[in-house]
Amino acid sequence: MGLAESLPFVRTRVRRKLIICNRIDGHWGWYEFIAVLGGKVLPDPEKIGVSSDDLLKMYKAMVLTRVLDRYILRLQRMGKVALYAESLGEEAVEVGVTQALQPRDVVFPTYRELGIYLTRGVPVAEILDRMTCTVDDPLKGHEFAIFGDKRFNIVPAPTPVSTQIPLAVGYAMAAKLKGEKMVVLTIFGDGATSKGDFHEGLNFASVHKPPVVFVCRNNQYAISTHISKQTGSSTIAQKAVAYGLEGVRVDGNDVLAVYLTTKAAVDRIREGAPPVLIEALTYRMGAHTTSDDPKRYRTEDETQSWAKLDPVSRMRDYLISKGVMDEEADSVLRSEVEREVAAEVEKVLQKSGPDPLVIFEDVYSDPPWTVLEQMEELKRMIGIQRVVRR
Amino acid sequence: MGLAESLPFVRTRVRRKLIICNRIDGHWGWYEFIAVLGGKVLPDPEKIGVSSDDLLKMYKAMVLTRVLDRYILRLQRMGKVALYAESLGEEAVEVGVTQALQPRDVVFPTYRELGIYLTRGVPVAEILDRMTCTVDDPLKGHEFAIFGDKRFNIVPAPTPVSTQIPLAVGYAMAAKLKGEKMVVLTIFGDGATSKGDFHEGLNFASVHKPPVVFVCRNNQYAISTHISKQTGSSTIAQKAVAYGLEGVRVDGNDVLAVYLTTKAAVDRIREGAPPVLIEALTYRMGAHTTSDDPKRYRTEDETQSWAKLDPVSRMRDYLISKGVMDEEADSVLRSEVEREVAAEVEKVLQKSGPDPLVIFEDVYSDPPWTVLEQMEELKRMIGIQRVVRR
Amino acid sequence: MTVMTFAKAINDALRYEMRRDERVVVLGEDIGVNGGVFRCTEHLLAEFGPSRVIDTPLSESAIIGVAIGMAMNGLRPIAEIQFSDFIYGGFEQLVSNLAKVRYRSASHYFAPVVVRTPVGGGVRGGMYHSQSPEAYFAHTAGLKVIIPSTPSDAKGLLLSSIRNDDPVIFFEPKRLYHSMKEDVPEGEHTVPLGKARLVREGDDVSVITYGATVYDSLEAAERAAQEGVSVEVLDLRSLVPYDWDAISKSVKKTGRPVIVHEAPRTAGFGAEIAATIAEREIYSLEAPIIRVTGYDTPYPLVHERLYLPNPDRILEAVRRSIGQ
Amino acid sequence: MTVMTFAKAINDALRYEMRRDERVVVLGEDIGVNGGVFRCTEHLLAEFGPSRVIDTPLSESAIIGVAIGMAMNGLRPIAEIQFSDFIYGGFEQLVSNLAKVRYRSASHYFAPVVVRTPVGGGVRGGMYHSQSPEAYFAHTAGLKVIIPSTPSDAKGLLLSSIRNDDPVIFFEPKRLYHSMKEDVPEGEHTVPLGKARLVREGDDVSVITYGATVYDSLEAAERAAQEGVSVEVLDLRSLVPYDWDAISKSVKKTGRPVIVHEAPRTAGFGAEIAATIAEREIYSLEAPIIRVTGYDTPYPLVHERLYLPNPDRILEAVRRSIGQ
Ligand SMILES: Cc1ncc(C[n+]2csc(CCOP(=O)(O)OP(=O)(O)O)c2C)c(N)n1
Ligand SMILES: Cc1ncc(C[n+]2csc(CCOP(=O)(O)OP(=O)(O)O)c2C)c(N)n1
Ligand SMILES: [Mg+2]
Ligand SMILES: [Mg+2]
Repeated sequence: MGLAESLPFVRTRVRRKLIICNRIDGHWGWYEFIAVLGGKVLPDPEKIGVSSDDLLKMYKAMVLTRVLDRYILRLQRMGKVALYAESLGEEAVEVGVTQALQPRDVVFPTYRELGIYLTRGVPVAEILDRMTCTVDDPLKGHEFAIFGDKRFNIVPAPTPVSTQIPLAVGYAMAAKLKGEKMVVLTIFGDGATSKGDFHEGLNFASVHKPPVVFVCRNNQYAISTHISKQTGSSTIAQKAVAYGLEGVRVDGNDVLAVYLTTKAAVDRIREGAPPVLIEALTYRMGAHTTSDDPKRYRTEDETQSWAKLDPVSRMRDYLISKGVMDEEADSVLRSEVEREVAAEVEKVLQKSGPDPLVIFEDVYSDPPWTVLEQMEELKRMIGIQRVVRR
Repeated sequence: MGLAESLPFVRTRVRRKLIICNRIDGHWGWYEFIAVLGGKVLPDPEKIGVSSDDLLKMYKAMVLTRVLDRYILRLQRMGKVALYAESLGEEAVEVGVTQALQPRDVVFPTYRELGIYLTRGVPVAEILDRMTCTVDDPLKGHEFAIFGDKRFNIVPAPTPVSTQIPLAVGYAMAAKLKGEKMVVLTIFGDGATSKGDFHEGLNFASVHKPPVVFVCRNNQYAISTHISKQTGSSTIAQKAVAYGLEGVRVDGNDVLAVYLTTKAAVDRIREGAPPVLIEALTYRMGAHTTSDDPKRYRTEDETQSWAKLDPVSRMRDYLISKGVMDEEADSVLRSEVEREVAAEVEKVLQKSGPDPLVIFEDVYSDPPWTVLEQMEELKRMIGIQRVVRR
Repeated sequence: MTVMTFAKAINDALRYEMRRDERVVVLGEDIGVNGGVFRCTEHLLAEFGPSRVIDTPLSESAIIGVAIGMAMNGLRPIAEIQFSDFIYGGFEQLVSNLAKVRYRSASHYFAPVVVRTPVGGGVRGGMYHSQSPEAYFAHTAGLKVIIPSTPSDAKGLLLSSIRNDDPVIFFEPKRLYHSMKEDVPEGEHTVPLGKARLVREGDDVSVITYGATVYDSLEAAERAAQEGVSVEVLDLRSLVPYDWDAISKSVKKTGRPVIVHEAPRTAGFGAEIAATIAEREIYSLEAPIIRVTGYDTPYPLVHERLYLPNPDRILEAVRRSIGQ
Repeated sequence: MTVMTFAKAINDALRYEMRRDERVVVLGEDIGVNGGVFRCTEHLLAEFGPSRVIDTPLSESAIIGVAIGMAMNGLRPIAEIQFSDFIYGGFEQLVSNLAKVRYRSASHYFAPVVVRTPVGGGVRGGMYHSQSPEAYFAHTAGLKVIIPSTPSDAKGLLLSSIRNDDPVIFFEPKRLYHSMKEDVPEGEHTVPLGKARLVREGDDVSVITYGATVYDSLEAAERAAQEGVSVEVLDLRSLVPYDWDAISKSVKKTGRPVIVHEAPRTAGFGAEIAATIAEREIYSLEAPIIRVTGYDTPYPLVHERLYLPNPDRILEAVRRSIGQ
């Protein structure tokens, strides 16, 4: 049974008919574009088997992501953050995939994944320490934009796109070898699928079948490059065919579709099923990063048409229409989140940065004499330095 | 219309039913394993539209390939050839694809492609010069096993597998830009399809659609690695789906199937059709190279079962059964080929090797002073050298 | 003459050569409609169209590989790698094909590709937007390696690189793109590959450098002058081939070489310069050969000014060289 | 003690450590059923099964990347790259991930991977089976680089590398695999990383080398002895970290360093040694620092003995060093 078939309630929820190819061996499947929040009549929470708690948790994570994202952008404009890749419009993918995981499952994200960290329960303060590189930054100011923390099983991303994919495969192979029941999830952009490491990673996984799920956050752009210039295939999901793996395409602006599909995949993989490629079709509403100007390469019209599919509003409308929350509860939630984030931002602005000698930390467990000598050299230099620090 | 459909006579020639996936956009096709020399009743030459001349030309090229291949192996054992990758069993692919090309078309082969050179009309003497690195070696002894010569539009292969694929794509893009009606053909092994450059090359081509045809010579092994450990997909052809390109699978031990399929693809591509991936299923009857011992990793039984599908015998039987040649003509042909090759081998053994200073040739068009000085250093050294030359 | 930034000078060179020679094409990520993330290819798409200004998929190996294939078929492709930190995905194509196509084919084929790529730090770019990988390419026989430090040299060296029949890795110090401007000749303007530029004459110490640290070296030289020490500053501009005559001349004069680059010290290109001086000009030396370089760590986001060979560090080396 | 070839010593080390530590796994092309193209992993599949002896697809980037992921999850993977000439396909994983996982994650994660790979020429291997790319890795902060020259060191250094918490690129000179044999301790036997081996004592000239050219250097030293010149031969064994104390001691004694390696000269690892001597031991020098290396060309198939730093070339350098 294909993944979409295992989710009967979504099969009628076809918003756009996009056909993709699934299993090669045995027979062909015709799969819909998996969506829950798409039709005229939306399914009740009981029907899709998601508790109110979980629905609210996902909604809250999306709201928090949206709010914190805006604050980090402001901090960047203030010069407190070196560079930032915003999540605006892509919250449903980030929150939905993460909600499908257990805490022991390990995530290999990219540099644009705020919703993942928040859904995993990383405190806002820690993320702000990270983005502004304070003395409490869990990654000690070594790099910008990315986040990671072993306590949350989040592995900090390499900036070279797609190169975390083989790492995720290896991590999962080790888990399999050690008999751990963990699933590894790696997420990457549409641009990443053009790189050799996407291919080598998925192909390797197709032979060794470790517990890994591949999620493509297809926001249709790689900086300025539209997906039509990225690949000749009309979906990313069909790329799974090259490896004899199952590929599915979901509405990435529909947190329930993302969650349910990922959960179905993860549950199967945890029981030994082969890896799956999930394509979540979404749209980057903001700029690529704080260094980018999207007006150079796409129209306001296009962006506006996607604004109508805003993932936060769609979930909000669903929750209200199904009576899971009312307008007032929503307002309270939003202002609480706003307040919480603002308070943390205030605090982080008071903090100092890391010691200069962090430059030499975490290069080796057992550093060569050359590195140790250079550290001494810098120590000496700091005395006579005129250059501005941090 | 898919490639297989454009070859009506072969659609009934299904030797093994292997279904692969073709076009994604629009509709799905079910394609057969394309074979001509497979069924109980073989089609007449007129039906498949191949002249007797061409049939005999292909047969002769296969025989020549087989004979010369054996001689080069012997030369290697004599120490006259550094390393050699034999073509035994794969002659039909090499000859068939090349026969489908025009002389202006450009080939990017691998290190195992003797049949391509011979079908293109490269003199036996030149190939022997190349393999034994004589003073007349067109590649001046710079590398072993590979062959190339611009006069024959054959580009010498890089040993790192798959890395010629993006080059072929670029070559074809330049042709398109310049308005040349040339087609570029690149051929590679099954192992090569696991590498990033296969993926990046095909994906690039899927966007820009230059006149290039990709042929995978799937001999089922990459040294000792069986195709089942190479990829989770059950065919190579289906990998075309990842790029929205057409992929077909042909019987690679059937020179007519290879020829007709490649010709159909090349003819279309010359008129502007998108690139195609052709998988030719064959078997490496010999060792990987002269450094390999296949007994370590596969059974005699397996090899023997493939011997029954020997591409040279199949073509021979076809030609005789259809009256294109008789047994006697075949004997004459074989002994002529044997004599010709033996004579050239005799000659090449008399030749000396290249000048030591070839080491410094062909590094730059305009060498840095460092290289020129090193050349002078070697000139000086040669006087006082005790080491053995060549 | 027009005042141009470094980025504008690159843009000007590309446009000029694309008009002059229809074999020239540019390809890379975001270089077309977006004009390049540093705007070096701005307006080219509009003028030359999508078959000569090619937005590519995100695949460094294919960008280099496709450029090689184009060059083998008679074009003059200029491939842009968005940051040199991402060039490693194309490393196999660079080392195994670009550097070796001519050798492997005994000159039946050759690949006059220029790979343009931003290099170096100083823009708060962190680990993956600040690296200086030039030594990898200098060690790869078959490639030429160029790194200009002024807008005028950027244009002149880029034109020479495009016209050269050998592959060139062309590094553009990214912190100069928009900060550095000067008069640049309009139209035809070439600077020969392999010739250093004597940026400042001096008698006591020779600072040998290239790229953005030319300016840090100049600042250190100014400050040294105030202390009564006369520092010569040599901008190599070209690493392969490098201008040994210019180095040798300077070292003969001062006897005190200080080599400066941003890349990590161990096995950096500075080692090559030092080694060659130690082989050929040892008898001219009056002091140890000092290197001032990035440290042997990944490039840090915080405290990058301490990591970089800043004027303080260069000045300290100058003082050490003259025995203070 | 048992007499083992170099290849057998590697095989012995792998088996010993896989028995001792179940976290150790090996992966690579043709290493399982085929036992490796040089037979270094022979019989391991039979003993440890396919989940610890993993035949991989032909994909160097995934081999390295998967090994990194395994190591981050607690294993001790040993990845084999069939020839170091094919390592470039995995270069981005090596430089951008293997060398930087610890830094990027501030030690939340680290990747104790050993990448084993045959290196060097002398086996009629031509352009793509003879290269010596060690300088690329020595220049990459975050990696350690090891290259043994004897079976006993091969075993001892491999065990130390596997147990080290940092990533190690472990080069195995392929022409020694089956030609070099000696007594190797059975069972436990480690050699510390970062310590050179004094192969031959001498007073007049210091030949500093590593890998297969240790033997060419010894032959040159023998011949020099016949001419009355006493040559010391130092086998570095470890390039990162390298043993500066040993180099310095030898150069202090002889004042005449000659550095030998197979890799092309420009920006090779020899430059680093020379540069460091020229910075720290300049006052001990009595002669220019000479490098005897491969030439700055791709590795040629024909005449490779002329290309390699053979004993003739080393001897000639020794003579030059003492001023003959
Ligand atoms: C290997 C590599 N090449 C180039 C870049 C520069 N770059 C940063 S993000 C980006 C686009 C990535 O697009 P996509 O994978 O779709 O992810 P998105 O940013 O849209 O989430 C590029 C080209 C990079 N980070 N890595
Ligand atoms: C990138 C790379 N890795 C490893 C090798 C070593 N090697 C040479 S041939 C080969 C197997 C290639 O298999 P395949 O592509 O199926 O071609 P075949 O030899 O079967 O024709 C390997 C692993 C190589 N040449 N290139
Ligand atoms: Mg994207
Ligand atoms: Mg094969």
